Amino acid sequence: MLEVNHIDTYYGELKALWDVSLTLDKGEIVALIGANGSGKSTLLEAIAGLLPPTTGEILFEGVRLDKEPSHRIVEFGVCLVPEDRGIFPGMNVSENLELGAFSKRGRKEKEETLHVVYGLFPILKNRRNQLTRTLSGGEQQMLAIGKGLLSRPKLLMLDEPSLGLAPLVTKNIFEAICQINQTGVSILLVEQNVHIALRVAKRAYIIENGRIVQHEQAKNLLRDRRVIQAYLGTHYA
Amino acid sequence: MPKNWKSFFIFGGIIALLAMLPLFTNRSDVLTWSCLTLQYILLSQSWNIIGGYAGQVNLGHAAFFGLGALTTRYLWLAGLPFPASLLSGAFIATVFALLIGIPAFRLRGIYFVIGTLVLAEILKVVIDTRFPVASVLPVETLLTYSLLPRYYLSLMGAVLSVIAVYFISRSRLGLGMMAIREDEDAARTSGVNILQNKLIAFAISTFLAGLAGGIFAFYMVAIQPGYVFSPIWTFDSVVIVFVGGIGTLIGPIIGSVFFVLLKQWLSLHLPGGLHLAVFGVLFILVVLYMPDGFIEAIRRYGKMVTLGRKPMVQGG
Amino acid sequence: MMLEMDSLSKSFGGLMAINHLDLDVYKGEILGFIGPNGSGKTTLFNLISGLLKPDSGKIKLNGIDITPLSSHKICQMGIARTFQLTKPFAQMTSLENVMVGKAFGCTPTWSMREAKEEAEKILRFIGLGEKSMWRASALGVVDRKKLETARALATKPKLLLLDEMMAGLTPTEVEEAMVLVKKIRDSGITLIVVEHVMEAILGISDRVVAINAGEKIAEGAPQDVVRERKVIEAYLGEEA
Amino acid sequence: MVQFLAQTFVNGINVGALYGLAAVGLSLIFGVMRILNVAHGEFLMVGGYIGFWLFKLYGVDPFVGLPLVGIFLFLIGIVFYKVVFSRVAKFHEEVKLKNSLLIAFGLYLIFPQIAMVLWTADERAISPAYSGQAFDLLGVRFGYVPLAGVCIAIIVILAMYLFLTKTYFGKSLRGTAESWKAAKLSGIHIEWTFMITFGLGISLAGIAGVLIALTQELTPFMGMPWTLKALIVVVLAGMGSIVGAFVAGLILGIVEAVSAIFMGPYTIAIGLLIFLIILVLRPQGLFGRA
Repeated sequence: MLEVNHIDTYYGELKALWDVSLTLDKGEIVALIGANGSGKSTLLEAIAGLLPPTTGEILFEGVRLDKEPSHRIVEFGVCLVPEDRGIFPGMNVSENLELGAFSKRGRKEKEETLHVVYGLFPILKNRRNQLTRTLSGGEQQMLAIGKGLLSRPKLLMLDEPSLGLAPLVTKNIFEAICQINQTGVSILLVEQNVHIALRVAKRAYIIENGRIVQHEQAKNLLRDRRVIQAYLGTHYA
Repeated sequence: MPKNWKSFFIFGGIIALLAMLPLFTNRSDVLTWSCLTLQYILLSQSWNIIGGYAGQVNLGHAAFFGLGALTTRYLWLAGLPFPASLLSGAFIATVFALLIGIPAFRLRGIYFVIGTLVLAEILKVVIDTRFPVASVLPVETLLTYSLLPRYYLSLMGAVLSVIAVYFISRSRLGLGMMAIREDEDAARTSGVNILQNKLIAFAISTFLAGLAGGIFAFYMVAIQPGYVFSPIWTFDSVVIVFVGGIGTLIGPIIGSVFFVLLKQWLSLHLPGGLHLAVFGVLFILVVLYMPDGFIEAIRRYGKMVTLGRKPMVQGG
Repeated sequence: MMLEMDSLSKSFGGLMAINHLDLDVYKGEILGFIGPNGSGKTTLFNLISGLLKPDSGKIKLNGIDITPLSSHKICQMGIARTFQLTKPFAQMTSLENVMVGKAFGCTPTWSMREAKEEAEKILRFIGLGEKSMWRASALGVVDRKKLETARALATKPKLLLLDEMMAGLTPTEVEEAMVLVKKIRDSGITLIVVEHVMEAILGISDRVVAINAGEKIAEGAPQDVVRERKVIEAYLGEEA
Repeated sequence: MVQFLAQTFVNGINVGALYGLAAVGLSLIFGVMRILNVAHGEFLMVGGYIGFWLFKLYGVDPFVGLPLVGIFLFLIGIVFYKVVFSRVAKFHEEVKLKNSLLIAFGLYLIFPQIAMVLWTADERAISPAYSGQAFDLLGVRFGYVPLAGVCIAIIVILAMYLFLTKTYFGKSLRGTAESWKAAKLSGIHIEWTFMITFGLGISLAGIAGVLIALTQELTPFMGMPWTLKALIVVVLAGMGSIVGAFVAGLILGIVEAVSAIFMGPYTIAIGLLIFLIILVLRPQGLFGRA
């Protein structure tokens, strides 16, 4: 469904991605694993059109995305929930969700999706008139994912959804992510919590210094000595 | 260091040439233009110190120019020797800067910009009300009025400002100022006392601005006190510095020459104030297409590889 | 004892970033500091370096209370730091960047020649000697990190705080960096090192402190700390 | 005495409503785009003169001309956005702020000169037959024209407020103001949003200009003083707050009217000084949050 072919990306004069390729099939959860600053977020931003690649191509269901602006990419059904969560702190929860459905694609089925999101995260319904800034970290992350869902994505990209959250909250979020996946939404996941990431994902890519260095079934990676050493700590071996 | 010697010779040569200019020509228009250019070099360099090197976009620069001008003018016409009046003017400007500096530097970004703009406007309003009548030179001074001392004074002012900026840019003070401009947190945690550094930069900048005002007050036959506080003085300095190249030694010089010559040339060929409008259009074009000013444009055009710049891999 | 933190607290809009933290740093050691993203590591560095003021609690350097001091004073007393997201003086050359540290730091100087010589020495030490005339904006991520460290070293600190210096480095580069950190320690500087790269933390630290949600959850020898269940859960994710 | 104070108060509100209206456009543009348009007052002047032309040349009643000026200035705003400001809007925050200031300086050089050519330096005003008429209420004089000005200002600002809080498009403007990145990722077309915002802001300036022309005089050099007033109001209110800007405008108007009793010609300076003090003590504005 998603095909990233040999892309290079620059931040100003700095090259952030080197010849990166990646594929994702319909209904899959794929994880991207790598150290801080290795280019995981950059890759998601490239796909979402925030930082278009200078070379290579990005295909989604056969359509070239790499020349499209961000707001058009949303219309194709590709949605990014960025690391800073991409919500509007000074607006209330229901306004945030409404803006999540700003695209033509999302607006058509706004009411039904809203229903689904409130079913997934009931707390959001209780807080719908509250300013986003006053929500807890976990609630903000739920809102971020909910807002993403309102654009009716076929592919949802999540950047560090567990960032700064307590373990229990993280668990809830990931349960929700699995539920979302079961409704047929494909998921591209960037996650520092390698354990969880590899548990929910089917396949994973390991990225180092802007290059994909390994690509494997998730369950194999969990057994891979090298990965364990680099990302889980040597004591695990 | 041969490279430095070369620059010194060029600089000295230019000063010598400028000093001899009145020997070659007595055309008053040439002298007037030169006078203006030199005064603008002084004024824009003074803004360059606080705005270009220390990175504080001070839009209240006219206040210090005006204070210098007004103080100098009134003390001078009251009978104080001119040099003493001039220094007093610059001194008053500096004192005022230090007074308002501490609260002003509490403001960041956009608020500093607006705060300084409003501060100058307050002074303008007060001065307009307090001194509504233009100050005209007395007849005896008018009779002996000569452009020549004004020209040499302007030259001295301009040279002083260039020397000041040269030494600042190579001193500990300048290093601290630039560090503040680039990143206050990093500067702070590297030991730079932000407030102290900004205040010193502000003091030097406003002293030179006051000097520029004083020289202008000496140069003009009639002065409307409110006029020297007009935001136009700030805008002119900012425009010159940006067009020439902000935070560089040469930028304001190039900017001033370009500014005065183009303005004069346009005013000769266009009716009324339209030359200002054309100048505005040109300025906008420069901002849009040469965002780093002439200096950077020339540098980039001249050679793709310069100090500390990797050759560009990509076109953009 | 070099640095003492006594019941330090800091909250942001109700969220406790640092919660009554007690922490001691001993002279001459490398203290590894670990914890998941958002656990308060960077906040702690901001508190120590004076960029943030604690809501309560004290920080003492060699017995002197530095809590009320402003950042530049703290730096001049001998604490230098780097930033996780590097903050180079972008439009200045590498040399000038490092000169700032020398000219204003713990052993300030008015002589630009002295600052320049010292800066050149440090740049060579850190491996940026050839790029001393490059503008910082033209440096790559790795070089920026080196520059950041060089600038901090130039202030002649007694205590150096390194914030994720090795993030995003290749394994070889990490090894180089580890050697470098040890060299810095051998020159008599005490270090607090925040790192995500486990190998590095285990390889260089004399002692490790783990925090989560602003609270200290473990402290001790590196090998012991990473075996504690609380740390594993917090840092590496719960094995549910 | 009470009557005198009440009259002062009313006069203050009459002027303050215009301050508020002038500030709302500036605040909107800054809030959404982070562009500080210090040429805002120049557009206000253009609006005033267009209203003056409509009245003088075609006999269009200024209150009928108001929507026409609004639409015309909206189009001018869009043209200016497309030609100059769109290039600046793409830069990073700091560069954007700096360059938007510089461009506005350029406009500040251009506009008064062109206005001099088109309308001369003479003071102009829109003075329909009914201007100057008034009614008394409890001994306080209410001019019909200033009163209408206050009402229109309130209506326009209320409409603006409803647009921003109740309509989908308005919400997307607020979203863009909060975070353009999040807005982009929600499928909002930023370029389009910016263009409409700029047009709306300029349109508001134009409407304020016509109302000003009804009660005060127009000159080619009125732009900068009005920009300053608008800036003051915006900062007092806190950047980007629409209703706050209107309230702050009223406050400034009343403070000026009251201090005029004691301070005479120094009134403006006092208003500015109060502003500076508030700015230093509370940089986030009276109604803004820290």
